[in-house]
Amino acid sequence: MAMPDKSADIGSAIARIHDGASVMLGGFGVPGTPFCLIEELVRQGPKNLTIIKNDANEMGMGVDWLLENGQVSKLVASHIGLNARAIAMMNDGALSVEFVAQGILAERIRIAGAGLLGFVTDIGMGTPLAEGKQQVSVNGVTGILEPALKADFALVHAETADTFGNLFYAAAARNFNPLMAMAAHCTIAEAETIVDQGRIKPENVHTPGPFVDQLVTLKQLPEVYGVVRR
Amino acid sequence: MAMPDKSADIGSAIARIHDGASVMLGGFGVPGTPFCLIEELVRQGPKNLTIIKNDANEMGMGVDWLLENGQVSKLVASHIGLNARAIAMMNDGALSVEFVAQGILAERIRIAGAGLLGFVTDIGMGTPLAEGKQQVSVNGVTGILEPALKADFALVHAETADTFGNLFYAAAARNFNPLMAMAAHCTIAEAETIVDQGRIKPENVHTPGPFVDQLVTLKQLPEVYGVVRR
Amino acid sequence: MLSDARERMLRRAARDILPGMTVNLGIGLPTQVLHHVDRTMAICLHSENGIAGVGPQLSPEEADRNLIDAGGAYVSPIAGTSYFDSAVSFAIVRSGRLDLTLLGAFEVAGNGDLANWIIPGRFSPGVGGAIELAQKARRVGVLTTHTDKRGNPKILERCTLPLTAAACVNRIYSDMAVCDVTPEGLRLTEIAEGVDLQDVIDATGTTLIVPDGPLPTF
Amino acid sequence: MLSDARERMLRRAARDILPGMTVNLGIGLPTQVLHHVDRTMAICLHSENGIAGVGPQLSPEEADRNLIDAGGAYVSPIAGTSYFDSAVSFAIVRSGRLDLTLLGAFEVAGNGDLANWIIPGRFSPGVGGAIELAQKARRVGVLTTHTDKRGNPKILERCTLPLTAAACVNRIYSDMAVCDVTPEGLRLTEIAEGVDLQDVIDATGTTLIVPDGPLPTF
Repeated sequence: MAMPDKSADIGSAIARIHDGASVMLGGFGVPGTPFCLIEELVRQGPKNLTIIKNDANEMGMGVDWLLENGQVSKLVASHIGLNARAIAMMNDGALSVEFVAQGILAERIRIAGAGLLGFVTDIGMGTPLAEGKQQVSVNGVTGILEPALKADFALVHAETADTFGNLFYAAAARNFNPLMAMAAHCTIAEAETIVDQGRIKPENVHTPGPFVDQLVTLKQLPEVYGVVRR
Repeated sequence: MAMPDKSADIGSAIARIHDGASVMLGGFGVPGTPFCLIEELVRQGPKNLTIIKNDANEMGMGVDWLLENGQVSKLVASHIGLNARAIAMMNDGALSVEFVAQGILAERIRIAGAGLLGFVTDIGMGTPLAEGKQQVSVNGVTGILEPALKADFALVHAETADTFGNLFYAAAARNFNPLMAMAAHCTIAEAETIVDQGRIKPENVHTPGPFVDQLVTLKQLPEVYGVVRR
Repeated sequence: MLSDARERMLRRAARDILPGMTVNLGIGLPTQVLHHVDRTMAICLHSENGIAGVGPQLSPEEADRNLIDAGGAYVSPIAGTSYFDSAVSFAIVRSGRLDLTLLGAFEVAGNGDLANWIIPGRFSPGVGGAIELAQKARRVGVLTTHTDKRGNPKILERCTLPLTAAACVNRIYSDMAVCDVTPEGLRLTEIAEGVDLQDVIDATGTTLIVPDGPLPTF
Repeated sequence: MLSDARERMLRRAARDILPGMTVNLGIGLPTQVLHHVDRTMAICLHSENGIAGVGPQLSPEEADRNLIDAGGAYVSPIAGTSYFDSAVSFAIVRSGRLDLTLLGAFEVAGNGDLANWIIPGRFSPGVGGAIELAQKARRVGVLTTHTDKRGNPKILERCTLPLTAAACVNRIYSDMAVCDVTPEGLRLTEIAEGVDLQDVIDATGTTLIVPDGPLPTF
């Protein structure tokens, strides 16, 4: 018995992403950000994208390339404080930004990945983040109804993958990657190392292969993966 | 820097469980069922327990010991088909049984473990499982509001633990264990092997130590862990 | 059901398992479809208790005590297998990653309704994972004898038992025929070799759309 | 704030980190409390980006490029560290597993309200993980100067800025004093050495409950 092979080349994998698509990007700061997939997305240039990512990276890397190239119409994030361009574009009205509390962002993505419609939480009750949101009572406790957050595509970065798309993430590079891999219609993973099926111990798989559609090997790792500018 | 040590002896760990407590039990069939902790729970004998477990095990093992000893007033499960005593007790009215679809049971537990109030799903719409349940509309789609399922205690079984309570589960013995470890006020873990802190690779931890309150070593593994009767 | 009719049904269902698919085979008869699938074909078998890449069954002597499938059988890993918790397992199901599930039935209706978990007053061991498999797999196939042991049809106009899921079934594989649920109604698409068309019609509890011309056999 | 007043405040806050605790230290000043915690004490430091057991900071030269804390500093693992995804990370927070969090403040009120994420029209980089830390940690401590750079009180009757979370703060550590939020109001519990009681009262924008007798100093 054998498992399917999801290997793909980066150009044809990213070519699926169309104007107006919603795209999740893994990563918290540098670790786990799929820079090579983003670079190819810039090269191919689809417009009017909705980008969903914890943060806007820093100037000169990752999400910022897409902002600079004018490809992003909306950004859903928990904070963008390290990217002055993102803040300026938001203040100028050139970029629509939806702020979501970090754990609520994670959970909205995960709930979508779990095939559910939404969840109810007391987080944000009595703060501006509750304004305009539907409230629901569960066993007598009132909370905010947070809808599932799906996307057309998820771009994720793994340290190791097998050809079926089982993914293993290094250290704090896991962050939003496994959640986004579940929540997109099409998940494209880049991996630093791709190994034969059976080389990742079944207990150590972080993202099971059924969630991954396209798998891209990184031939060499550009410097951006190893640099944090401050 | 060092991490706290959660090691405990089985008697004092289980002694916390009082009459009328709700107790989650990990396991799907035999794998992952914390038989030694259940055995101690039978020995100490608290009554009127609400037991939350995927299934009722089979006659002569696990949950069945608690049923036979008259300690269980309510069982929340996805199916009990392999335990004739559980079915008979349910039919006689000696045991109140709440059936929950398996993935919905898993998710209700996980949602509690995530500190949320409930979630909305279209699973079960148009079937008897929707009857009497609150319905909520999310972005125009109507679903069932499923409340979080918490417990006073969770008893889980791990293959390996370090003394901080980081847990690693073998193969299909993972199942409900990591979810229940998150969802209880007090989580008591039994482990086949307890190792020093630092011996489990940080990426390979399935249940992070902050979820575990009491950690019990199994000195020897009774035969029940290795036997499936049919 | 005669043993050869049963094997023929299993073999026919196996032909709809295609390379690249992620598949869940329900407990009982559907699990046995696997014996008729080409072992070199690249597919991913999912089990509700937290396995993607379920390998061949093992005897208790050679088994890993921690590795059973959702039906309780000892199974083995293959190259590429992964294990995960029950929430992730059903995330795979509900988020539409199952290309196909094959399930058993107490009753199945021409509108695709399925009843396979409770017979009020007689049989109610709980719903397990059936609802989510039936409602969320991209394709749902049902394996069933065309009639019950007393000769009454199991394929009905409407189910009389409580539903597992409504309008979920795409295809029915029986010992007598293959039928597809279509917007127009239940369509007969194939007939078992040596079985008479009128016998199929008589054994079916709802109107069958029978195409013109000869029917493919299996 | 004078450097020694700042160190004194950090040292005082560190004294409330007790053996066995799981603790999250907010970005900026709170992170520096760690320098005053006994390194042999068994505690678990949590970081929002998916770490339990955050170890000492590293220089970029010795860093693992995949291991930063939520503030973006390179950190190291220690024996017993685990990594997990962002959903699990906030499950730890929201389910009440954080014994203590220490946070910064733009404003903090006598009723325990905290504002530390947005100054409308001037500063709004997003909320990050602050809301969940503030609302769900079992104990919330705030580290802040008693007044802002222009000498205006930061400890107020009611916050004027949008709230991070309501009624969440248990204790305020400032360069001048330690104050506890109680059902009766804000209670002065300790005073910095060499600071005059009347100066503390004047620098506070809400009524302080001052106990009889001499105040402990820190």
